[in-house]
Amino acid sequence: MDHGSKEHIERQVKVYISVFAALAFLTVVTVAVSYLKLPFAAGVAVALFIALIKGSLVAAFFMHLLTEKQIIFSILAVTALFFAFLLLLPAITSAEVMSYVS
Amino acid sequence: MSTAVIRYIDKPHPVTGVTNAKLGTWCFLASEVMLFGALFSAYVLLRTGVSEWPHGSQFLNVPLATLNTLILITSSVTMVMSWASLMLKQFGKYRLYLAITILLALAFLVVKGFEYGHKFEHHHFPSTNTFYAIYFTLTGLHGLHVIGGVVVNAYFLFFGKRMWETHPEQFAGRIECAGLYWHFVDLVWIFLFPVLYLL
Amino acid sequence: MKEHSSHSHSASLPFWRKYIFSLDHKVIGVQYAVTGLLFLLFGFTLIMLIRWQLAYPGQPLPVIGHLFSEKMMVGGIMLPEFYNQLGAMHGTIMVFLGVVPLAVGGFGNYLVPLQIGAPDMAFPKLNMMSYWVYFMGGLIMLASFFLPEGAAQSGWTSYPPLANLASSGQTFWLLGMVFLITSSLLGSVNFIVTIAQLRADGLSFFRLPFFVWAQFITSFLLLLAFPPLEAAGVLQLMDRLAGTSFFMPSGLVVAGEQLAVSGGGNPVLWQHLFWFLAHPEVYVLILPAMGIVAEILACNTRKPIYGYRSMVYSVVAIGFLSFVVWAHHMFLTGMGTKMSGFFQITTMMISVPSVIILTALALSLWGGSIRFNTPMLFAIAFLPMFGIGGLTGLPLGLAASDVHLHDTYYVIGHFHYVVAPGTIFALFAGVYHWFPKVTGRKMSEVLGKIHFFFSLIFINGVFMPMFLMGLAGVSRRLYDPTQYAHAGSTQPLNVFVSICAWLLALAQIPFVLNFFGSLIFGKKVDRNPWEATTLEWAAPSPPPHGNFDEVPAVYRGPYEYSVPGQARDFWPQHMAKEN
Amino acid sequence: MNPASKFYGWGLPVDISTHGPEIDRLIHVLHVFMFLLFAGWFVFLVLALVRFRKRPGHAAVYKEQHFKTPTYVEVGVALFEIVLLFAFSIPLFYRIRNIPFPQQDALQVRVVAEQFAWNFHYPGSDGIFGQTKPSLMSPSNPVGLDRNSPNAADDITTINQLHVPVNRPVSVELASKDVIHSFAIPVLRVKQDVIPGTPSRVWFQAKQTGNFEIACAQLCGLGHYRMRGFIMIKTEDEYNNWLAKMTPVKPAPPAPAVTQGAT
Repeated sequence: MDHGSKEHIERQVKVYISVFAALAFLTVVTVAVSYLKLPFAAGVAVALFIALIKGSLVAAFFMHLLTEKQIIFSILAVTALFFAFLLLLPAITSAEVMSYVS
Repeated sequence: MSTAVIRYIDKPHPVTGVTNAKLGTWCFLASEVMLFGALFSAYVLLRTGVSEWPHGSQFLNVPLATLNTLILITSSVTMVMSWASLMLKQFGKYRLYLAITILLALAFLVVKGFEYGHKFEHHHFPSTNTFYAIYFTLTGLHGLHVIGGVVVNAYFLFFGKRMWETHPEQFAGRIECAGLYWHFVDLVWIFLFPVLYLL
Repeated sequence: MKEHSSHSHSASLPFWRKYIFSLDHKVIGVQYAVTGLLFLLFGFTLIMLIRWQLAYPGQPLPVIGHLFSEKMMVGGIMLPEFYNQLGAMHGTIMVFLGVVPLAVGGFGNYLVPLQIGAPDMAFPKLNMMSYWVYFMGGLIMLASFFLPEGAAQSGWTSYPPLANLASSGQTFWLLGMVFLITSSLLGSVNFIVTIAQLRADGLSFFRLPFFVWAQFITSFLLLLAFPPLEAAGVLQLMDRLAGTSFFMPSGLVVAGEQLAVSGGGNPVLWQHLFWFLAHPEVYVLILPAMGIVAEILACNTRKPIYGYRSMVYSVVAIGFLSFVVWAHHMFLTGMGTKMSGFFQITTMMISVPSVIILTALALSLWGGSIRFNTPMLFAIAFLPMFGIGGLTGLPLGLAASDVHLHDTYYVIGHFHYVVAPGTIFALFAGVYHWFPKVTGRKMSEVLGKIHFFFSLIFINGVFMPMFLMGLAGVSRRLYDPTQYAHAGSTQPLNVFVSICAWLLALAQIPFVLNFFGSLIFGKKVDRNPWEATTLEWAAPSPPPHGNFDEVPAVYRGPYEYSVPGQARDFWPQHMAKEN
Repeated sequence: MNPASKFYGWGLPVDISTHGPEIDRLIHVLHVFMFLLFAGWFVFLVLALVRFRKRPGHAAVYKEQHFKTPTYVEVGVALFEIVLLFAFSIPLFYRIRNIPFPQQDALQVRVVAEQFAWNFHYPGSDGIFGQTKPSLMSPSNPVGLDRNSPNAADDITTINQLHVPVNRPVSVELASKDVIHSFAIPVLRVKQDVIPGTPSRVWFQAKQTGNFEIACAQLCGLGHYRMRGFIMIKTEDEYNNWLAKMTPVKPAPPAPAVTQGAT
């Protein structure tokens, strides 16, 4: 249990500051990219990719997911799976539209 | 009545390695993922269902939203610093960081309020079109989550001292959980910002 | 802020802290169960009124007809508005205010901590809050009947645009649902943490009673499937209150007027979000019932249940699969053939673990020494009744036969077999089985058996004819079926169903008498009247605050009955040595 | 006017469509299967209950017994389900959803559902639909047909009466003005949700003449129970006569409503 030790926390604080800097930088990047007027698909891909990196940083460091316990991961894995099922929903609907058009 | 003690309130469970509160918070966040996931999915469905969809930046104020993103990211850092201060047994610093977190959250809400006000002035309401409908619903729901975070954090700011003195470990655990929630609110915004404003 | 200290001086708590705003999981469990039972009764009464209209359309309801307001019945004759309200609220109340609170809130709350040897739920305050949030949701639903235009009337499924255009009762329905969903979410967090963290020493996951497993999976379903409905509820509220068009397409013309909305929405979106919850919800209704039946079968056959592990794996598999079958409710929305193929396959897949569980339960009888007491009778009846419910799901789960049967009485027969003689019978079994634990008194066997046999006969009389009506193509939710020739030809069945339904209502009188009578006159019992093995029977009846005299530890699996070499035919989980 | 009730009874109504026998066969196969499975299982249940009832001198067996038969039955059920899926349901649903003949051979009809009536729109002799607009919808023009648009002059509209020729495929395009309805013709084994904003399509071919019912299968409001339409299946000659009678000579008043379409 060195997660609670003084040295560990002090080291962590430095990490938090670096993560903050990265997040701020990525925010600026994503706004800048949006002014480039990329093609739609590329724009979506880049924006979501950056958001994914930012989100991962927050989850990994601020929410301590990097050092989290197995049980938390299990719950999140299940959630991620069901979240993927949720995304079937727009997929189905566009398939419906397709089937009508064809 | 020694049997009446609920275990693992302050100490982690030897097998799972987490406290009750932490596991509970993560479960709650899992359900929040599904809530925002469903709304996100609804957004994709509605957007792909029509041929024309406005580009967010045409209607929305990107600089203000960028500012808000930075505010929220900063508040996330101060939140985690506040927890770290508790772990270092620096209660004063904890209070300072937590207060800053709350102020930043309020600043976020004020900026959001300006954005909303501006929209209303130009007669842009949720009923105007599907784009505004989804914009107001998603940001509104996120705003409610911010308000919820402010209430929780304010409670710990003003009423936390006694518990810190009697049950320091349990209290640090609670701040960690409040932090988890707050970071989640930040995380949601990190996705909302590009999706609504930049695409 | 110290939850655990509240127990130690519980004896000195004032009445309202001890019995009303109680933190004790047992009191909360009883609150849930009693409220749930009352809502079941209320929802049942609503359908009794509907059965009059269906059997004798357009004829005044005798005796009580004139007691209703002009907006409900005119001269005792039910109005279509009121008919639709009764239908919508019957479904909503039975599912969300009756069965789930009774099965999960009531049985789950009372039994899970006891069965895992915990003093209480992990978060007692959250537990109390989830009950009161549920209570508020229930009040909102009930209050909606007193609105000028009455309660929600767009079916329990609340499909837009109809629901968007409906009167203010629909807004109340949505608000009520938001409360109920919130309550379920709080509850499910509590269950997951309690089961994951607070099991007694030695109680590994594969030593858990099957009921606890069922509650565990149920909690995950509630936790992850309810939020999409909450999202849908928020979107429909926005549509109704803020004038958005999430579920309103462009170009709607209602009653000859073009609708003044922006349009651009999609009504099918609601159906997706709704069924994303509502199919897992079916398993929320059935899994706790299976859990109860497993407990009672093991206890009354005096032998371990057959294939405990495969049952556990099946219940986990059901949990996963239940999230990918929702669109089988929507085969006729114009879904493409590829997608419908996908959902037909998943639907057939989910039948496999259900069949495994049902088979295992039935095989558990083989080699037993079966005691036919009232809880056991209900539990046994659950098996064929749920079997019929499950089997009749087949023609509905296959898109081709669904073309004819979709939205007919066949569907009503199918899910009522699952939920009424299925789940509700299991819940009755649970009430009879655990009543001695909760009150310290046994319920009357004579009244119990009268209740059982008449219920079993009449409930089949109610739902069996519905399959014939469904095959005849009679649509659901018809205010006056005689308007159609094809529905009119089955009208004698409707009369028969209604008479059976009213007799079924009469058959519940012995239960009510038994329930209240046994509170006072029931035979007093000590802590283990059924000679069962699981931990709840190690606690006194009724268990005090903190549940156990001493912290229990667990030494073996949940169903060690008739172990060779043992003096007695049951070997409780908490007994260190031979008994 | 009332369709002869000899077509309807307790159980499946008479089927007069070309695709219906397949649906009926699936339903029959399923019910025989369900009955056999349930009966076998029920016999087992009763046997077990009698044989293992508690009585003096009888004790329960602790040792877990291993049964082969249930496993075989379960595997058998699973295999049977696979057969049902891939041999019956999925291909059949595919045929029902996709029109198995050239579109131009079929009679084209549009259905515009509203609370609580079925409006039918025929393209007329040119086989091409005129334009419709929501803004033109009125009680006298329920489908919102723009008579001035090209191809609209010979269009025919009716309320609650669908006239079709026998032995000819009919392709029905479904739309709704207001809420979700469901277009159901029990004797033709036809049912399809009618969702506003999302047009859908259904086809059938009748084998027999006669008048039958069209029902709404999805709760659509207070009048859901009386949203009854009729399908009149005629011989080719009768149908052509009807068509000729109905075809407007010049930009004509809308077709007279035969049944009252209460709104």
